[in-house]
Amino acid sequence: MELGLFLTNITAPPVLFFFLGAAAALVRSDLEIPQAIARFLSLYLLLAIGFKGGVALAESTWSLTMLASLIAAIVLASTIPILAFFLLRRRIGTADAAGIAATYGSVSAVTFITATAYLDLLQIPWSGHLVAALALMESPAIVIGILLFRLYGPRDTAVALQWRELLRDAFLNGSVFLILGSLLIGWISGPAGMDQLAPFTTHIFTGMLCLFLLDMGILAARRLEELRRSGAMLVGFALLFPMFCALLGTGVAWLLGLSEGDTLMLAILAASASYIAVPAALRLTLPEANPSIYVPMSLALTFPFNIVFGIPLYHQIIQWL
Amino acid sequence: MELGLFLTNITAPPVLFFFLGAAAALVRSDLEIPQAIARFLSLYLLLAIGFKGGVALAESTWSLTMLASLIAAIVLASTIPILAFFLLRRRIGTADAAGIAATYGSVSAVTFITATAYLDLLQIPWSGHLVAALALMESPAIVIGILLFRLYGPRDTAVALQWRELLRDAFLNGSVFLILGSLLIGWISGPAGMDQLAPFTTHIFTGMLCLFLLDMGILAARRLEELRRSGAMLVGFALLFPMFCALLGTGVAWLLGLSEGDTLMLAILAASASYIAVPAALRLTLPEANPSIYVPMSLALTFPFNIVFGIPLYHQIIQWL
Amino acid sequence: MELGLFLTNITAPPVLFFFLGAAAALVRSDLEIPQAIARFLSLYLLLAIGFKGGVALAESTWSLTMLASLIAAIVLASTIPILAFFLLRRRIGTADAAGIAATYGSVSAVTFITATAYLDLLQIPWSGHLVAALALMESPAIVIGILLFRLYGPRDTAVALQWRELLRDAFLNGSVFLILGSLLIGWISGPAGMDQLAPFTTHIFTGMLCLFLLDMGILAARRLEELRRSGAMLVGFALLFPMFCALLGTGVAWLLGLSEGDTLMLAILAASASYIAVPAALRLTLPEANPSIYVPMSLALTFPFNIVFGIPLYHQIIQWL
Amino acid sequence: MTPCKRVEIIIDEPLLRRVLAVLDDVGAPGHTVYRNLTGSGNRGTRRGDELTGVFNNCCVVVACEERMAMELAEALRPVLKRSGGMCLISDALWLRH
Amino acid sequence: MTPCKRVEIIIDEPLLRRVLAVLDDVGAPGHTVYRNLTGSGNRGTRRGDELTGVFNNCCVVVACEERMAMELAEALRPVLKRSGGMCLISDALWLRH
Amino acid sequence: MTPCKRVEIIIDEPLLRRVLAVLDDVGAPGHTVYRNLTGSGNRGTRRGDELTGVFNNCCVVVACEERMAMELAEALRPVLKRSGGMCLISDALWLRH
Ligand SMILES: Nc1ncnc2c1ncn2[C@@H]1O[C@H](COP(=O)(O)O)[C@@H](O)[C@H]1O
Ligand SMILES: Nc1ncnc2c1ncn2[C@@H]1O[C@H](COP(=O)(O)O)[C@@H](O)[C@H]1O
Ligand SMILES: Nc1ncnc2c1ncn2[C@@H]1O[C@H](COP(=O)(O)O)[C@@H](O)[C@H]1O
Ligand code: NA
Ligand code: NA
Ligand code: NA
Repeated sequence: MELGLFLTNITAPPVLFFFLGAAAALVRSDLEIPQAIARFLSLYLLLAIGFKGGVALAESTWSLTMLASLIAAIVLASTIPILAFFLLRRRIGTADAAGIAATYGSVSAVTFITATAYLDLLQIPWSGHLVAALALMESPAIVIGILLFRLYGPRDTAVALQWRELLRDAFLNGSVFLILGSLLIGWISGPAGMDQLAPFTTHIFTGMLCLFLLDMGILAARRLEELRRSGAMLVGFALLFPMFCALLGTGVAWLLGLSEGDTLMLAILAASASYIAVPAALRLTLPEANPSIYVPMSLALTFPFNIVFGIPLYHQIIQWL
Repeated sequence: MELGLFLTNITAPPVLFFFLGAAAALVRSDLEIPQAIARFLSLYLLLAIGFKGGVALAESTWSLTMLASLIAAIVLASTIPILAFFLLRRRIGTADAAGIAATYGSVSAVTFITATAYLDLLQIPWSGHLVAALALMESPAIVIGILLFRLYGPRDTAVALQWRELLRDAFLNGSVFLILGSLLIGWISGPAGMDQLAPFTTHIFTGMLCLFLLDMGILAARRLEELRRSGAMLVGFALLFPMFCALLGTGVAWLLGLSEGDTLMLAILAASASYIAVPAALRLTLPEANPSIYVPMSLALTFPFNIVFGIPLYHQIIQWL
Repeated sequence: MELGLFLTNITAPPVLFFFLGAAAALVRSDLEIPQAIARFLSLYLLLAIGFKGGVALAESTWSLTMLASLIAAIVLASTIPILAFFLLRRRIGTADAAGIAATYGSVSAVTFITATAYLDLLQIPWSGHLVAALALMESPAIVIGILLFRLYGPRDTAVALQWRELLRDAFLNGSVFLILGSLLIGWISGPAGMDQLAPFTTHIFTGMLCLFLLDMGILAARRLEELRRSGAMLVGFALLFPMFCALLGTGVAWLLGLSEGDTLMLAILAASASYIAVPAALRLTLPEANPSIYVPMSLALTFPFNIVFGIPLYHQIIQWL
Repeated sequence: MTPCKRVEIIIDEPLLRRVLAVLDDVGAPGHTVYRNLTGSGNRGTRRGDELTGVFNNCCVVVACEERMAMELAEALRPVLKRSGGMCLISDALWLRH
Repeated sequence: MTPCKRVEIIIDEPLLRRVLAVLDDVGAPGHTVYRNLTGSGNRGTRRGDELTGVFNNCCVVVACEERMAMELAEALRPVLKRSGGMCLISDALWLRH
Repeated sequence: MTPCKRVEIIIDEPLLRRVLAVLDDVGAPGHTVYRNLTGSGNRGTRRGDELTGVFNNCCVVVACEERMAMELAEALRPVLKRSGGMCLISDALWLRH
């Protein structure tokens, strides 16, 4: 990898604030962001990115590639959890394999957002409909993870699957709902709406992202020690599997003939793993899976790897193609 | 009603975010805004609108109409609760009638703020001193509601009325205090102060309003089911009484010769019902009134009605005059 | 003191909002800012001031004066607590004297920030490395206060001093960490980083400061009554000792030949007293000292005194020199 | 360790100051307050999602001697009767330090 | 004042709605919920610092008659077995107002 | 259901980590923490309105066997003596799942 892209990425303020948060947790400083504030920041980021994507959609013309990339996104989000499940099942048991499958099949909005900040910095354009792809990719893996557990798990799982609850938790969870809704609102209100909201959704965006990544750094580093109990195999998985998924995403984007920016966004969507929507849904529908395994993998390894190394690395690979 | 104004209103981002919140609650998504954040947003809005009004005051010249409209506002805020009380008293009992009277006599700052966003969008001017009217109209109805209950309620109400506490809760409650204080600060610091604060109080204002209305949509829709227990009569009251009050406000404004914008603002003040200051005060001084009646009426019916239909409807009526 | 500077200071919106908060608490309004929001605002202010200082550093050339003023800052922060301790020890007991020594030896970031807003208003420049001085002055007094208590306190203090914990609480506490880290990030990312973050860290800064000072006004006024129990001697100390420290700081700055702005900043650092980092650390390492003494002194007397009278007063004195 | 009564009062958050006034009146030796609670009872569900805390509950715990606990209960009865809420009393040992 | 049982259930916050469903099933007369708790037990430390509340605990308190308390305990057992948590039952007096 | 002791410790929030260290030392099987409490006692009112939590209380609940409860109480005594707080111990039944 050339040093240039890598340096551009790690000297951007958002990534630096992530390091700062991680450092605070590692030296056991009492720096802490109240949970309510972290939720506020994440709601803000979802609203802003959704709205931005919607306005971009309103300004673009419809094309077949758009539709094709949305379908490709759903296919990716449904294939990746199946791959993950069968890779892990024999080694760590069905429940945890299903949990990890759901986690890695789904996506991380903050990773996506950090990648948009990176592209904006390099002034490489990306398309608004990828925000829709982000939203569409959050849910399928949850349902697939549960189904895999039902199919291959212990026969005696007494409790019947509550489909209604499962589907609601998967498809109507807060973050999916807020992104899709804001996308729609951005689309309806278009550039006129953007004029009204730009100071809120665009101008202060990078600053809010910095503050949020500061918190993510704290949370990620705190979970590092829990990884010791997970063993080297899962650590390796959390670092290598995303790279494999990024290649998968890049390949699909290449087949569809997407632009440089859009290819990177699809790669990063494939590579990222959820730590918000999925754990919340799994605690209810798959309590047999241990959250102290799948959350630290996603939050303390895959997330930092992606935002620090992954984004410039995948970008480099795309430029080589 | 012409479709134009109505469409302008419901395609503005703030109103769209209100719909989004309501939709989230109706489909039982887990989208939720922490209570601390909702309070922060409401404090922000009160501070910003107060400051803006104060700066506008500093820039305008004093006139008799100004004074007259402040007096008219207080008269409206004292008459409306009495009308409401005698309309309802025989049907639902004295305590609840007094609670509803206080609720509808007082005003909703967020409805007011949404109306200012609507006027700003149409570039119709309105006067800063109406922010003072907003603050002055919050409290009288609380005192009048309590007095009506004392006069017409059961004789055996053992507990003596604690005037000190009542007056403090009515006139010094947080939202009245913050609006009036910010108005004063805006007035003192004038356009120079606005230069310093504009990015905070003006530029990001619409965005913050969107986020707050998202939350209001969630809260309003959640309370909808509680209305079933209230019965059709109160549902009708919550929709028709505000319209009647808007006409009253319009009439008064017409008598005073107010401008188009100011007339709409006075109408909306008269039409709006409180769901913040009043419930907080009533729980202490009128615990006999059931908050599950007056809060849902105000929050789940009158508030949405006003911001979705009311604002353009009253505006239309004013244009016809 | 000439009235000009004083008026400039007290008609600035931040100071006016401080008065508003204090008034709300004094008339017992229920105006209140949720604790999570207050923490958010303080994190924001620390991040913004640190970042700003770092960018300023990146733009300035290194000089010996810079290094000298950092050393002077540390010397001030180590001398002042010793003076305070021996002034008070005989009168109020060793534990409380040590607590007050730590409080007044350390600094208040919000006082510093209010002073920067004042200088910015008057368009008087100040140097970014003083933000580093702010961070360096927070911790030494904590360690010195504890050591003084160990040396002069009761012999039978059974519990051994936990050096590791003490040093971590002193030097790695959240606010020190965040300021220094943001300074570093500002320095690394320089003017390019500022382009990205200016709307967040600079444009909305004064507004966020207003909201925070509103809360500080509430908290300060609420603590006023606790002061009655402390007695006139401590009230006098809380008002006079800061002035003495400001003179000390001014003298040191004069010896170093600092600019007008930098002299004021060093004076205000010396004069200010901590109410965040110090109480948090002392509760753990010096529970014998009563927080109901040192917190109200710092928060309800020294802080308001400094931001209302101190800043223009010290400025006046500097101009006379 | 001294035997004592643990009194636990659940009430609407806006009414907290009224309960604290009652504690003052009977001279309770101290209290602890838990805020931002939700719940449900005779007066329906309290979701705690209002801006004002008007649908939040809070809990006040008081440790005191039996006699004071009974006095407190009697003093609280009219408050609870008027505006709802719950009061439980149980036995505990108080670690005197 | 009536003798009653005080049932106290600690469970992951996302599972709260499942516990409330159980309360509904057995017909509990009311409940109070404490949120944003942290803790530790067999399933390790729960720091409560996740964005989603997935590592937060909550506590549900139910005051009810002895018979219902036992019924409730039995109904809760499978929920707790499947996803962890704790349930304590103690004696209390309920102030009838 | 097994009989156990319910230990309830109220302490300043900054001192929480010291109490948790004591729990570790005596080998408590678990604990639950309630934060952001306010209250009043011998050391005056704790309003919980400081930025730092220095005037907030918290509550640690531990369910354990009688013997451990007594051990815990003794280990906590010096901590409470030095910096204030309250500790109550009561009886409960623990639902084993
Ligand atoms: N049986 C119960 N168990 C636990 N908490 C209760 C019970 N009944 C009432 N509460 C609490 O007391 C509050 C007020 O009760 P009520 O006045 O009966 O609606 C409720 O919102 C609950 O938080
Ligand atoms: N012995 C205990 N005392 C108090 N709380 C406990 C105890 N054991 C478990 N808990 C609480 O119950 C939660 C779940 O317990 P577990 O399923 O054992 O991990 C913990 O996070 C604690 O909050
Ligand atoms: N009698 C009591 N009942 C309930 N809580 C108490 C009592 N005494 C003290 N507390 C709690 O323990 C904290 C510290 O007590 P103290 O050290 O006595 O000031 C207080 O702030 C209260 O939250
Ligand atoms: Na993925
Ligand atoms: Na009205
Ligand atoms: Na100082």
